[in-house]
Formats: sequence, C-alpha cells, structure tokens
Amino acid sequence: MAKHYGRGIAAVNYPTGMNLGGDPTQALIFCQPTGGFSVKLASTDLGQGLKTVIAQIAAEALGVPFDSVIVDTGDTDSAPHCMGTFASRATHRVGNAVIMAANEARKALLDVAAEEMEAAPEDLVLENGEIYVKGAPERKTNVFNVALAAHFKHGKTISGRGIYLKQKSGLDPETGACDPDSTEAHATTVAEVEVDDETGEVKVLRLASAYEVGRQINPEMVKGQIVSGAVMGMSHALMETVFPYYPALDHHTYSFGEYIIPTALDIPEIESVVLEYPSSNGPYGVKGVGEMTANSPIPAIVNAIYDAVGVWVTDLPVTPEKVLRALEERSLETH
Amino acid sequence: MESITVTFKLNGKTTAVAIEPLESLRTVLREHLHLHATKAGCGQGGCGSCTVLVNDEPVLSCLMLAALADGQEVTTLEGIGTPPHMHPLQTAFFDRFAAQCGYCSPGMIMAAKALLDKNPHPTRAEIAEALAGNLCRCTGYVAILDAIEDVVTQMQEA
Amino acid sequence: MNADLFIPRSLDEALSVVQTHGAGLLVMGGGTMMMAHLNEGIFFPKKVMSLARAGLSGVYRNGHTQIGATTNLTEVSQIADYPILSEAAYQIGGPAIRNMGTIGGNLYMPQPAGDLAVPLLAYDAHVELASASGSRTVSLEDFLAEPRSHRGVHELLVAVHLPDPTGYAAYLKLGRREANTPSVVAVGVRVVMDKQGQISDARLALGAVGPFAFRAKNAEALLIGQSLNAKSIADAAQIAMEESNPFTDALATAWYRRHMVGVFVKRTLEQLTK
Amino acid sequence: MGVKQLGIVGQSVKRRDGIGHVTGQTQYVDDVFYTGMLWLKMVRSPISRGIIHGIDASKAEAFPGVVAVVTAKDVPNNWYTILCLIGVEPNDEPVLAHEEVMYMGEPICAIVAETEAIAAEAAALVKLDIEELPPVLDMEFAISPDAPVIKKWGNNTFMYDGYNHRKLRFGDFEKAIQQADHVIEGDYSLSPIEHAPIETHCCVVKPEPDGRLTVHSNTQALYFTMDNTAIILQVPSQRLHMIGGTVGGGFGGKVDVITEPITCIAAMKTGRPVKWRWTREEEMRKSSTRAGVKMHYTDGVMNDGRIIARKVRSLEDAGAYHRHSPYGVQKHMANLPGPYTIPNVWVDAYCVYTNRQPSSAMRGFGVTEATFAVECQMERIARTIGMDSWEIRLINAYRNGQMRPVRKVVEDATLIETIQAAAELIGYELPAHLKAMSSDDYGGKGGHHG
Repeated sequence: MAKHYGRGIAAVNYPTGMNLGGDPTQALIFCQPTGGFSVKLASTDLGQGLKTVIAQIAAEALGVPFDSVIVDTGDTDSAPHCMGTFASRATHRVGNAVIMAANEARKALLDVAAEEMEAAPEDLVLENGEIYVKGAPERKTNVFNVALAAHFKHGKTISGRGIYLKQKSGLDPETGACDPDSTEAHATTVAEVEVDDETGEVKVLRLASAYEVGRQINPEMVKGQIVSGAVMGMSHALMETVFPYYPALDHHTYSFGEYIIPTALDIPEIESVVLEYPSSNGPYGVKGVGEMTANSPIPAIVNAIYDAVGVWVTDLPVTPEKVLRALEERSLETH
Repeated sequence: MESITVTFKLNGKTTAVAIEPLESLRTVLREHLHLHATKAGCGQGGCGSCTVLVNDEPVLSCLMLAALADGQEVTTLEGIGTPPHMHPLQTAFFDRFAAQCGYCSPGMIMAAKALLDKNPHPTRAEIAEALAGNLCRCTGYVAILDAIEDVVTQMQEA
Repeated sequence: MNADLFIPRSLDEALSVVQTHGAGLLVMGGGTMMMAHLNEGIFFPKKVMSLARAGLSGVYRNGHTQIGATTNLTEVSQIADYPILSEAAYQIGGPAIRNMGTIGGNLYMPQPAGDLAVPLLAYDAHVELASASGSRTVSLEDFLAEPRSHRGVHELLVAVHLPDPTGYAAYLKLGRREANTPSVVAVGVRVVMDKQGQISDARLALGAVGPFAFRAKNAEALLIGQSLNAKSIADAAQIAMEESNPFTDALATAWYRRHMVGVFVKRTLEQLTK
Repeated sequence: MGVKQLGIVGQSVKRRDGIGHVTGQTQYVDDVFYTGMLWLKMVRSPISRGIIHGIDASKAEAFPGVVAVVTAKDVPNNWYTILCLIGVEPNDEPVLAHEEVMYMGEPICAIVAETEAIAAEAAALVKLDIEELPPVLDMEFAISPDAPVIKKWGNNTFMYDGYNHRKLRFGDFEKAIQQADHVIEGDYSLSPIEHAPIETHCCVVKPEPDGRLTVHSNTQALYFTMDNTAIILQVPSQRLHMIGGTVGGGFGGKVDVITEPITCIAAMKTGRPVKWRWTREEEMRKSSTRAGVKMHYTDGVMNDGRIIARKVRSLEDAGAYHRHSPYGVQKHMANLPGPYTIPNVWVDAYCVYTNRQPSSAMRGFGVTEATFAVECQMERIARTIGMDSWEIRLINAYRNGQMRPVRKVVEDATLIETIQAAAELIGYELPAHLKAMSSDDYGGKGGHHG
C-alpha cells in the first residue's frame, strides 16, 4: 500500500447575476418619526446573511448608525419586487436598489434639515446620524430631531425608492452573442490530496484559495461562504450523486445514509485570502461570491489526483472505485 | 388504541401531554407542545437536527417514540438558554458566525452540550466526533468547531 | 395512525404480548430503523411493541458474557473485554444514534448496516431466543443466515452470549466518509496463537459483502497452522475475496466490495502482527 | 490594490438573525401552525414513464380523517412552466399528472387530512392504473434517432430559436484547429446531485376571511413564486400574500415553485389552513437535482501554450421537464470557453429531456460544470505539452479590453491576480515574468485597477 501526495490548481471566474429576462430588484426605505429607517424588501436570506449586509449597505448609504436601520424582508404585501436570491445576485442587486433608495431618503432628510438649520442642503454633512454644516461643525443637529420635525412640523415624508435593473440581453441564435452577466468575480484554489492506491480513496488535505470579490461588505460572512464552498465543492468532487450509476436509476438515493455529504470529521484544512478590486456596477464595488466558492475546489481536487497518481478521473463524483479502476486500467496498459 | 398521556420533565418542568401511540418525540415537542427549536430535517436519523437530551444523553427525537419519554427528563434547546440569558454555546455560535441558515444549529448545540457536560476539555477531534451525527450544509463546520473550542477555552480559564 | 402500542415492563410481559399477537406485531428495539420507516410513511403498523422498558438491557458476566438485547450501542462501545465489539459499536452513527440503537436491533439491520454481527461472529456469539414456553440459544451464524426462520413468531431475541475472549482480535471498517456511514466492507478477525506463534484457531468475519454477515471459513482454515506472515495474509485475503458474495448498492459496486475484502482482510490481519 | 475605507461597510458585524438561529427562535415555515390546520401528502408515480388510465382515490377519500383529495381537475391552469414569465415555452409540465407520467415520483394527486400520518396512510390507498412505457434515461440515446420521442414537439431537446441546441460561434474554429501544434481532447461529466438543505420544502397556506391566501413559503424568490402560483390558480396576484424570507438552506433547490400552488388549492378547496412538508426521501428523489452534464472538449494548442481554438459539445440532462434548465444551458454555453482568451470558439450546448426527476437550478448551475471541465482541460493541456500548470493559465488568462466569445469586452478581470495570490498563499515562487503579469497588460480599454 502506498499513499500518494498530489497538488492541483484551478483558476475560475464567476458571473454575477443573470439577464435572461431582465433582472430587477426594488427597495423602499422610509424614516420613522424618531429617526429609525425601515428598509422594505421582498428578498430572501438563505443563510448567507443578506439581512445583515443590506443593513450595512443601507446604514452606509444613509449616513446613519447601523442599529438605526431595520431590514424587513420577505413579505409581498409590504415590499416591492425582487427577482429572488440566486445567481450570486442578491447583494449586488438588492444593495444597488437600497443605495438608490437611501440616496433619495437622505436627500429628503437633508432638505428638511436645511430648512430647520437655515442652511443650504448641499452644505450639510450627514455622518453616523449627526448633521452639521460643512466648515461650521458647531451648527449641528441630528436625524432624531430632523425626523420629528419632518413628521410633526413640516409634513414631509423622508423616504426613498430604489431599483436596480440589469436589462434583458438578447441572444443571437447564430453566434451566441449576448451580455450574460453584470460583472465577474475570480478565484484560484490549490488542492492538496493524498490518494490511497489500494482503495482509491482520496483524502483532501488542504484547500488554499485566493478569492477576488470586488468589495467585502462583511468579511466574516465572505469567509463563511468560502469555507462553505470549499466543503461543498469537495463533497461534489468526491462524494455526491443522486444516481450512483447515472444514467441508470438504480440505487437512487433516498436518505443521508447513502447520499454522502461530509461530516465535521471529513473537512480539510481550509485557508484563504481575499482580494478586493471593486466592480464598476456593484454596490460599493461588490461582486457576487456565493456560488463561486463551491466551484474552484472541484477541478483543483481532480487535478491534484492526477498529480498524485497520474490518472484522469473526470466523471464526478470521483469515487474511490473510479480511482481504483483507473489505476488498474493503467497498470494493465503498462504491463 | 385511543390517545395516551405521557408525563415527563421537559426543560425542568413536569409536563403531561396526550399523544397518538406511535408519534415521535419530535412530533410531540413541535406539534403538540410547540417547542419549535427542535427541527425536522429528515425523520430518518440522518441529519441530527432534531437532537435533544433525554436524561442528559443526546438522542434523535424523530426516532424516539414519545411514549418512551414517560417519566424521563427531556431537554430541548429552549431549555438551555434564551435571550438574553444564552448558554455559552449559543453565545459562541453567534459570535463565531457558526449559524448560517440556522437549521442545523439547535441539533448541533445540543450535541455539543452533551459532549461538554461529560468531557469539559475535549480536543478538536473529539468535538468533531461528537458532531458526527449532525450534518450542516452551509458552514463547512469550521466555524462550528471554532465556536465549541471557544467555550472549552472559556471553561478552562474560568 | 390508529395503532396499539405495547411497552412491556418485564420480559414476561413482553413474551406474553408476543404470544398473543404473534406475526402481526412489529417489535422495536431502539427504533432507529422502524421509526424512520414510519416517518417516511413506508408502512403503517397496527400493533407495535417497544422493548425499551422490558428490562433487557445490561451486560452480565457469569462464566461467559451476556449482553441484553436492548443494551444500547454506547454501552456496547464501553465493554472493555471485547475490544473489537466496542470498536465496531463506536464506529456506528453518531453519539445520538448510539444512545438509541440496540445490539439486538442491530442484528436485524439489513446489510450494509448491522456492523455488530462482524465482531460478534469473530467472538463466536450465540443469540438467546425466548418465548412464553422457555428459551434456547442459536449460534449467531445460523441466526443471521435466516433470522425470520430462526425466530419463531412467538419468540423474542433477548440476549447475546459471548464466550470469554481468547487470542488477538482486530476490526476495520471501510465506509464512504470518516464517520456515520454504512459499511463498504467490515472485517473482524480473531486468532489464537500457540506457543510457536502458529495460529491454532481463527475467526474471520465479513460484513457488507454478502446478504448477511458471515465467516470466511475457507480463509480461516487456511490460516490455521500457519504463522501470520506476508504470504499467509495474502493467501487468506485472496480466499476471503473468493468467499464473499458482495452486492451493489449506492455506496459501492460488488466489484469494489470484493476488492476491498482483499485489502481490508490483509490490513486487519496485518494489525495482528503489530 | 487599495480600496477606499468605508464606515460600517467592510466591518464584520454580527448576523441580524444570529441570536434567533442559535436559540431556536427563528421562525421557519415548518414552525408555522394554525388552529385546524390540515396536512397534505402527495400520491406520486411509481414508474418512470407511462400512460395514466385511471386514478382511484375512493378508498383514500373514505379513510377516516381525510378531508379532501386534489387531482388535476382541481387545478385551474394545470401547467407548471416557471420560466413562462420570461417567455420560455411551450408548456410541458402538468402541476398534477393526469394523462401520462414522465418520471418516477411525478405528482398525481394530493391527500389532505387532519394529520400528517393520516394523509400518508390514505395516500398509500390510492390505486393507480398506469400503462408502463420504456423510459429514456441516457442523453446520447435521447438525441439519437432510435429513441422514443417523449416530448410532444417531436424531439427530446429544448428548441432554441429553431435549433435543438444553443450555439456559440467566435472566430473560425475549423481553420484554426488545422493550424494547431497539438489537438487535445477531453471528456468531462457530472452526475446529478441534490441540494440537500437541512430544511426540506415546506409550505403553509391559510385562507383569510377576505378571500385572500396567506402563503408561508421557503422559496428563494417570493414574487416569482407568487406570480407563478397566481398563473396556476388563475387568480390575480393580489389574492396572494407571500410571507417568507427565512430559509433553512436553499442552494438553488428552492427556486422551483413546487409546493405553493397545490397547497393553495388544498386550502381553497377545504377552506382551512394546510401544511405540506416534504420528507427527506421526497427531497432526494422527487425535488429537482443539479443536472447531469456531459462535455467533450477539443482544443487546438500551440507549442508556446497559447490555446488558439476550442470546441465544446455539451449535453445537459433536464430530466422530464423544463423548469430552469433551458436558461441554465444558456448560462452554461456562455461559460464553456472559460476565462481565457481563445480567438476561435465553437460551442454546441443541448438541453436534453429524459425520464428522470427534473433538474433545475443549483449553486452555480451551468457555470460549475463548465468550470470543472475547463480547469481539468487546462491541466491536461499543460501536462500534454509539458508546460507548468501556473504558466498555462497565466499566459491564456483573459485580460481587460479583450473580447470574450459572447462578444462582451472584458472589463473586470482579476484571474491573473488571484492566481498570483494563491501561489503566494501556499509559498510557491512564480518566475518573475509570470509575477509581472497583470489583467491590465493587454493594453486595451477597460480595467479599473489603477
């Protein structure tokens, strides 16, 4: 028996968003009488943390404290249209819509503040909920006071509407020419594996990746996607199939007993660095990261197996059996 | 057979409930007693999201006849901590971003609690072994292991 | 789901339920297999008996070792005298499953589950079947081959009996991930050596490579009279491969399972040389 | 690289929903209960392909505790074509099958009962009279002339503008491949996989006194689900009030509108709240999967490592019905050449129908498969011509200002930078000329790395 070490790399791109039928999302923001801002979305948090990153984006764009922003998602009676959470689009689309809505609400707020302070709106600075006159920081008020004044004195709404639409792209049926995405994120993953030449088992020792995601809104949650994707990608490469003898239907899986995904004992060492090259059209330069992280590990692992034992197994999942058969076929060829 | 009544100590409080004979403990907790922290992930014993403690031992409530809880002590996630008085494991899971979609979190935390109650100083490998029956599809487990290790460290320092 | 549930508080009570209801009664040990089927709506039993409170749990030593049928896998994993039995139990599921699954129930699990039979065969286990009119023991080997015919409709599996362990034993299981996995193959081996270092008795049991766990008797026969060396190990592995009758399922094909019998019999025997 | 520091953006603030998750107080759909709520179970096809001659639900209807049986007759517009909103046609998938079944597990009728257990037991009593036909399971067979035609439009592929595949044509592949120093081919395939979120599909619908329906859904796309449901129910969208936004894992599996229409119909028919929660077995065997994909690459490569021509033929297994696959194949087509500058590209991408559970969206679908093939193929090229694995990628990596085969100018490439950063991360010293490369070194327009 011998165990063989191998290293493989994969460099990938990933498109943000879709365009098949036009890809819009809307947001509404309104200010409550005491200066809280409610962001109304019909969007969905799948666990990736959308509710949190949108609150960050809204607070940043409005110039108010994070805790004063309420994000209300997931109700079609109270919030306008969102295409949905998929295609690595949510932070990009929803974030852009929220910035647009925030800009309108912020302008309305500063208009009222300007009246209250007898200053020109363009001379006002709004930072972290505090408002002051540029060059005269002693002339100041805050969102709480202005919101109260707007509601009870000026009869003004402080609210904003936002939409982001990626236009539908035509697709030339003869050439395939189209505009398939908004921006591209990128990644390179290095996989290190150990292959047992008696059993064909592949143990992934390490997945080290560099991800370029435009701009991180919340670095811990980006890391959460990277680690998540590393494990899901490894699982896709080595373990998972609904039809173990595809295209045959035999032994169609029905439980986690035969549909194998990793446990806490199966995970490799996972390392990453994140690069930020802001995109031209994402909110603060965001590119989508959610889906990409599960992609680069797959070919990196398959390439590492080739590096370790010199056989190509390019039919996923790379089960121990497929590796062993490939090794046996090769030894028949060489003897 | 008509419905039967089982009486057990649930999160420290004696509870009597009328059940159908073959109902699982999970069904009774969620659908009769409306303690929804215990999740229904597979009903097959494969995911661990319905893990609760019976007499301080972790069991899968989807595979346990509720009738067998009679006279036992059952602890669910609701019984170990609620805001603002969270269990240290809950705090650590929150601080470490160890919950993404959150669906496996109750089972994970109960499995971790069962471990730490018995072995306050587990290694990372022992922690992973204690979670072998709990699947997570979101986090890749690293943050979960980190969170539990944080609690182990806190207990060592305390 | 209108059903009668019996939770007998003693063996006698359990046997009387079996005597009365016989074939139409679904008997649950820990419930880990049956409750999953109930939850999925695969079948709808009308009469169910749980043995959980029948007092059948516990490990007793009295000239030999007796393990009550509802002793759970956690408890089995702590039986120090039979190291490969405890090892096999520890490698099943996660902690919660081990707290629920029972040794008796495990012997009814269809392959590739039911790992405990493998070390139990290596230890020459017998099972005790009881009915209202008395009890009898059957070798585990015979029982596994046809559990339904060996257990009468009015009988219950109440205990597993093990002679005192002799010799050296080793157990290895290959699954598809590090833990909580059914077996691709499970190998349990126990050999008794004479003073010259030659094998005087051998048990080689295989799981997940046949319709039920079984002893590779030709391989055992080959080992007897030999020392454990590269050649005898390789020969035994080869014969065990030939003796196995593997199947294909979602985890592996018959081809792969047979290959892994060779690899894991070899690795298991090699452990004994260390 | 320097990005402008911002305030709260860029900070790792804690999750807004984190405390709810770790204390079990977050409300997921399955945590919604109403007084008098009924449960739904689906009767499904036991075979992969056949003609339905009869559905006898009389025993189920008579089973104590059963409140209603929902069949195709109860579905106002019995077509489930989720991308009809963006013009995908023709209709091909019934919400409830009544004439034929196209995959094992296809829904036929729903049992609505007082408890989940009663619904399950009654569902098992429905008698189906289905004449079995041989299923088509293999994609190559499906597109061969010998295969039975399983689709009403006369073949077994989705039709794109009159073609049975999507085309990508850039440069002149046929000419370029003749000039290549090496022709390197590779086959790549992926078996269907399951999203496997820990939370299965679940929907709860409550009829309101004003005639509206409150729909608790774990869909990934509320409005998309609302609009598709309204089309099936033939009611104005305003009749529906969708509540969701908290999902126990999706991964693309919850973009199908697969539970809401039937649960709504059951609630309308009974006038009571109804819950439909899928079992794990349904999640594995009946919900959409990631598609099986088979790809063949033929690349023309020069001795210096430049890839001058790439041809790809790809088959994507949609399973029995469209769902999101016609779109997924387009995304796939656009990504099959990879993030490399290749002047001559030819892609044929097929969306193929077979008698298996439909495939649909899953994390990266279309792209994941392409990326897997491209990056293995890059390694195969490197090994074949004897070039370093890093160098082959760096010299071919697309640069800002270059034209992608879909005829979009590259403007935010950082492939080279991530390759360099990964080498640095693992302590691998790239040669100076590779270290000096940049996504902006093409000299064309675009790029914003300055």
